[in-house]
Amino acid sequence: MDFNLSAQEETFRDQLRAWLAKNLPKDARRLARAGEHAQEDRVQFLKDWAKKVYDGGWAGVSWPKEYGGVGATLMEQVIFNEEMARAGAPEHLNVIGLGMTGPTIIAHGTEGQKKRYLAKILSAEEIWCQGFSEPNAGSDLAGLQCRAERDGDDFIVNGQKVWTSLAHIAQWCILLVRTDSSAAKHAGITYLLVDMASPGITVRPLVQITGDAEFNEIYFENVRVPVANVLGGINQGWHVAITTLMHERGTLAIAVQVRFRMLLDQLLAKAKKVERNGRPVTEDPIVRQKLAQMHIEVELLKPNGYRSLTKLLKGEPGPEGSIGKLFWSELNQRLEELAVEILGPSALLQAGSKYAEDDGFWLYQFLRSRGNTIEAGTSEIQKNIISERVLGLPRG
Amino acid sequence: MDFNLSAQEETFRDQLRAWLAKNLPKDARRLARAGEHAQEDRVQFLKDWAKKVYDGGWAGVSWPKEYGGVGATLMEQVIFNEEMARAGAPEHLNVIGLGMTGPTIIAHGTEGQKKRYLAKILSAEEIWCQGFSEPNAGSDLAGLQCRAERDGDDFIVNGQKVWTSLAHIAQWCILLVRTDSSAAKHAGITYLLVDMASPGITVRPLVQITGDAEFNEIYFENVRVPVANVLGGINQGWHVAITTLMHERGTLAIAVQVRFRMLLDQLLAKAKKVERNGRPVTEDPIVRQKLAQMHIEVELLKPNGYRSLTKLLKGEPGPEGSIGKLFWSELNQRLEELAVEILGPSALLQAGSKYAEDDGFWLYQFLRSRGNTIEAGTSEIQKNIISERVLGLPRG
Amino acid sequence: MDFGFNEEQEMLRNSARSFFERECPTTFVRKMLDDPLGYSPAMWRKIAEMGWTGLLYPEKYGGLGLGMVDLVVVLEEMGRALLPSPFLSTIIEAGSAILLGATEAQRKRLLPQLISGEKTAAFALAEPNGSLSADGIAARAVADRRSGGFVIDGVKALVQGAPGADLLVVAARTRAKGPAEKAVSLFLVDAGTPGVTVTPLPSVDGTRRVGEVRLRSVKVGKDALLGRADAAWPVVMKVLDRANVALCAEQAGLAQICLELTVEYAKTRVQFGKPIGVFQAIKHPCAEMLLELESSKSAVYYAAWALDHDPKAAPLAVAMAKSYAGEAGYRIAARSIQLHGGIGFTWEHDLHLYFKRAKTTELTYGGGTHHREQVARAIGL
Amino acid sequence: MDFGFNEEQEMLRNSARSFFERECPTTFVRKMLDDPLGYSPAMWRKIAEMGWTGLLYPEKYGGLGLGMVDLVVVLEEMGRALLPSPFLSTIIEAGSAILLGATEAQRKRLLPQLISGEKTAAFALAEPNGSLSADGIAARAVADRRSGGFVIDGVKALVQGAPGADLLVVAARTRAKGPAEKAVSLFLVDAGTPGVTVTPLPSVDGTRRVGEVRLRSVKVGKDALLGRADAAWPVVMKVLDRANVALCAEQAGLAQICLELTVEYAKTRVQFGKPIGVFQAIKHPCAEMLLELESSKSAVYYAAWALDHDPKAAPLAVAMAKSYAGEAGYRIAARSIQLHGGIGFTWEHDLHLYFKRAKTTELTYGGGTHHREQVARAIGL
Repeated sequence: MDFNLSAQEETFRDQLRAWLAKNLPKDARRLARAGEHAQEDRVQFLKDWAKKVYDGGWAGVSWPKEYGGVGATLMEQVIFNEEMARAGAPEHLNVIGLGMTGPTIIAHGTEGQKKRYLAKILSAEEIWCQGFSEPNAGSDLAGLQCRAERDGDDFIVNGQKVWTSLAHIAQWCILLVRTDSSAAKHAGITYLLVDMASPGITVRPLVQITGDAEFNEIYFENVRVPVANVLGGINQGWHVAITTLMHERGTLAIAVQVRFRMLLDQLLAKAKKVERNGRPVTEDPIVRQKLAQMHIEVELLKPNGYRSLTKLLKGEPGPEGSIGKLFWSELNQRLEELAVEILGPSALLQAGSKYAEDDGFWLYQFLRSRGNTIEAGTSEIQKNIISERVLGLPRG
Repeated sequence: MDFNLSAQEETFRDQLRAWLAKNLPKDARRLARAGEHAQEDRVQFLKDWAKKVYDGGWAGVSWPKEYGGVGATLMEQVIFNEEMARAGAPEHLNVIGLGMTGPTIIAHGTEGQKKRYLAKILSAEEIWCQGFSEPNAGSDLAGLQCRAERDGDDFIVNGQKVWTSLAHIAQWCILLVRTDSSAAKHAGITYLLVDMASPGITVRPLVQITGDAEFNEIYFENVRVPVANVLGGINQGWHVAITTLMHERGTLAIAVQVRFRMLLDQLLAKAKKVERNGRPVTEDPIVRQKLAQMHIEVELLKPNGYRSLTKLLKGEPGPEGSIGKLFWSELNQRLEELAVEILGPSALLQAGSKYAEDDGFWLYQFLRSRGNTIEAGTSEIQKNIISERVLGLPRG
Repeated sequence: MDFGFNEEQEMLRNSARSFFERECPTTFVRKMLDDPLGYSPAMWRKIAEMGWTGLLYPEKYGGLGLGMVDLVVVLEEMGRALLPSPFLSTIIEAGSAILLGATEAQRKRLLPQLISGEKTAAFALAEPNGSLSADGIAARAVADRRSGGFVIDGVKALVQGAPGADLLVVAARTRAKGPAEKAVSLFLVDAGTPGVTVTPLPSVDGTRRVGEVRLRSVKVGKDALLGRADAAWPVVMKVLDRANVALCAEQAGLAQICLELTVEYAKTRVQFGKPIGVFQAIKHPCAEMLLELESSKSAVYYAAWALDHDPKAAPLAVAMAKSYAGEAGYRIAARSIQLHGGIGFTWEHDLHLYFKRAKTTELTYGGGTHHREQVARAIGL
Repeated sequence: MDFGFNEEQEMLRNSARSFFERECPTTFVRKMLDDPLGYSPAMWRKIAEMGWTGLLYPEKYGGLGLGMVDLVVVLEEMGRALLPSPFLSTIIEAGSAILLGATEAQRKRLLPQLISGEKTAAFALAEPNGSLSADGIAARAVADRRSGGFVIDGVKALVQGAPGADLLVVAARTRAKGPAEKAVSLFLVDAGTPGVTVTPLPSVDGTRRVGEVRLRSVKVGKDALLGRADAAWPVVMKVLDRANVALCAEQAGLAQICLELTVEYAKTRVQFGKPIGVFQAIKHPCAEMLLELESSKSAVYYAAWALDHDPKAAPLAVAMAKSYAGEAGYRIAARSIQLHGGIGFTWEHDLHLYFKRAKTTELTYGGGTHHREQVARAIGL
């Protein structure tokens, strides 16, 4: 057990820091923030940034060299994620390509698929979106109804998907479809790689509680997808999808800790400036207890994540990722609620309003956090997974 | 809506207070406490006290006059329960007879059964115990296996019951048995009134977390029970049992509020004397928040109970009683945990130990409270009942 | 003792329920979100015609002479309907300040105007420091010897219903020395008076508007003083008590519909081949929500009753109600979103409207921690 | 970076697990509940023979020269086994005080006796006021000019392992003036010294005994002073840090077996025709318990590592671990009882033993609130 970096890891970190100091645009945080300016400018900025990271030799730290990756250790991948977050570097635009498509193709793709898709994910030349959920298949993902019928060398896809982030700018989509409706629920599903430029695809933005449209609905009407674009075998899609979901809940969650650390630091700094009844609110023992508890939980995310990473290092990510997802999503809600509590009613004023706290930043965070325990598998589903697949309790 | 007593209710209360001032023994609280002195002396004291209440004309406030009751309103019954608790009068020894057997016989008994049993419940001449739960039928009460086979004018009972309080001193038992094993689970159950002196009954005390043996196991070996002792019809027992359970969770729970009020007052008084780091612990804003929250919840028990009582006044107690049971049992655990937190590690010292707080009183309460969310239907079962029978959600 | 509503109150509830279902569906509420004023003056007149604006006021001012318990019934329905209206600011706050603190002449002049819906008003109390104690009042009113009136200077923030209000009831310090509780007066200031600027403060809850009120050397006459000088703080406290009970009653109504929507959804939404209501992960939270909802109602009803019949017990009862029902209502709204899953997180679904109003209500005039501390004081800690 | 245990540590865990399963089943623990001493001296010698008493100590004193991270492995198993033993008092507390605060001569004389199991010891710090700060030390030691030694007077309460201990390490004020942190010394007092009275204080957790230590004009020699005079408080703080990490490690092991027992029960207990583990009312709490258990372990491992490798970070890491793992362990034990239903509430079932030890551990050397305040200070609030 060693919570310090090894010499090699330190070198990796220092080199990355040096590169970031030279290459990260000063106004990156502003340019990357949603709603601040035209959507197209933001996307272009993020694409340029991703390309810069790729050209700098930093993209896909743990991916094999032959497909455009760095070929470094998973631990170095984590250090990379941490350092990028700490430096305030924007999230990679191709978050689904990087966190889900890539690892799934590496695990289940043919050599041809690996060569075709992986490098372009890293360079953000091709942005990916995820077509898993449907209006009637949310928590019960395997109950999906979007269907694909074989027609020669193609599948013809009809149906609807929902909650697909990035669909409006994506070139490609990982899509789950039902290819055998006579088979058992989990057995008739196929995992397709779909070109978003295919005729018959309509994308409709979905406005959420924050007023933003982060997600989309996608409609498929007789969309042709070559059989060559099946990932992992016809009717084998559920097994392949599990890899994607595990990566979503496992690897992606690790970078999250740094963001919460920074968010909490921001709250601590803000709280020190807030007065209540003429005294700094941070002198209030009740507030101190709550902030201390936040500090503890945010800090624990890190060894928690690292300890499941130890299992990850030995192979595929397992259902333990659900513990991390459950923890951080619930934690973030408490953190944002605490921020609103400390800042008081002015925290509820909208961006642009006089007296709004940090121009509505905390309000946005507070509202957005409600989605955390729903997206990428609700807390209820995570608890099912933890109890059944980690603890071995019987299925209902 | 009127939270004050009516003139009639005030008169009732004043008369009761006057009677109590004259008749309640000064050392009642000490004499009634478990563990303080010989079990037999305690039981005799409680029997005498119950008789005194009966002779004074106060037993069975809301029960019909013709069966020995007072024939007053349910509201007066509640006032009676409150006043008795407030005066520190011991709980009626025949708590099961009074709270469960009686109301169930009133609802489902024959005229002969009413005449035979009711008055003797009130006078505590005949103490009752409850044989419902079994080792393999806890939350799944209807899964009970204790069986009764018809033999002429008798049933012959074989099986085991558990969690029967008072079994060691009871003359009678309300017993659920399976009389038709071919019928659906709920349809083959019969409700019997069983004489505890019948040959073949063995009572074994069951020691619990507190070290006390409040409960018992009962073993039935070829115990003969006359068919005349069926309450509410052969194979109709489940329906009858529901009446008992509703009364357990409804009417009985109302008196509970006063006990918590007194317990909280005791804690508030105690807390004012506790110092931490040289200052009264009640000056600590964190402790103040927690005690205030307790005050709020304890006070809300009362209008909560009264409001479901309003429904009770219109007929049978309904599943709303589960809300009260869930509330008070969880609240008591928090209350006792708070007491231990405020008093610190010395609260964990046993009765008789130097430095023990109030001679182990809070420790006993703390340990005993763990049973509250299990006995008389676990919190999980209460939530099932509330969601299915009050809110109308579908059964699983 | 009697813990239910009487027949008249049940009728009142029924008529309010059907009125708001007809006049204020959420499609209407959404329209009002984009409205500059934030509510419909036409509907406000209808509400006044229903008599609800006058429920609490003696008949001689044009009211019905009923009490808070009766009003709670209507307020629950308003919360359930997410009603955008100046009811809280005009009727509960400014109106109560006038009823409880003004001279009889002022009452006779102003209350009928508010009750009839002719004029709206706002209670300009809190300042940018957010304090709810008398110490927090920095606005000051200085006697103007020449006119016999006053000159008021100060800034009020997060004033309920300020945008669009005709009349402002402004709290200001009138004595520089001595305890703040004996140095505050209330003034009746026409919103059009020179030196008064009202700026809307767009908030997450678009169904109830708040604003900033700036007063720069605002000259008012002698008769602008509401009641007696320096004696307004006890009136302010009573106004806040009424406002908090009103907020809680609305919160209970709002929580009730959230739970109803959730139960309904759980009965019909099918996942894993079953309505999700069969799963304990849905069932048990619903049971807990009901427990908290029922307890909220108990707290609110008792506080309303105490305001009507037991004034000494009222401040504690109000603090209990606000801390409990304020937080519980928010939790119920938040859990409703969770139990709805993705759809509950969309703009399209109404749940976010309840959620946003519930959080705002929780924090308005003191959150749970503030009111629990009031409870602690009231019980002698 | 490396967040797992190495091979040696895994072997250590396996050997501890099988040792305690063999030597310390709960039938044995229950026997010890009625034992006047509360543990078995024979087993204590076996534990010493296993080398665990010396894990933390340099080889020159008869130890193995390993660290807290290694010891945590054994401590988790001790918690899991509910081991009744003087490990905490003798090895973690008194031993650490000697290692960290004593002169080399004292270390050489005493540590081998403790490590070998020859003698047991207790750390007599806290007093009836329950304070954990230097201000709370009212016991005083006065220099005795004639003998060159000291005379000690005072009362220590809730002293871990005091009943039956051979040696007492007593904290006492040696300067009447100045900051308390610079006025406390530690003394080595033989339990048999005239004037020393040890009274057992029966507690809800019978697996770890505490006692009162009274010192009435207790005369000790010059060499009874542990290390330097007036300089012991920093040593005391470090001893408490180690004790808290040890308590948390035991708590994590205890919580782990509670969860295991619950999962096992849920798989086999049938109600409504199914194992209860299929119900989300059972499943979901189990998932939450696992989350809290894993987080507890993270907190404990990091704190132990910090004690070994990052002393500056250690106090914060320890406060985090104690507040989190202390409370979480109690919650897990309490929920285990709930999920077992009636059987979990019986004396016959072992759960109440874990429950009682968990609550005791939570409150020993500061509960969650105390340690969260330490966290707040450490992060600059």
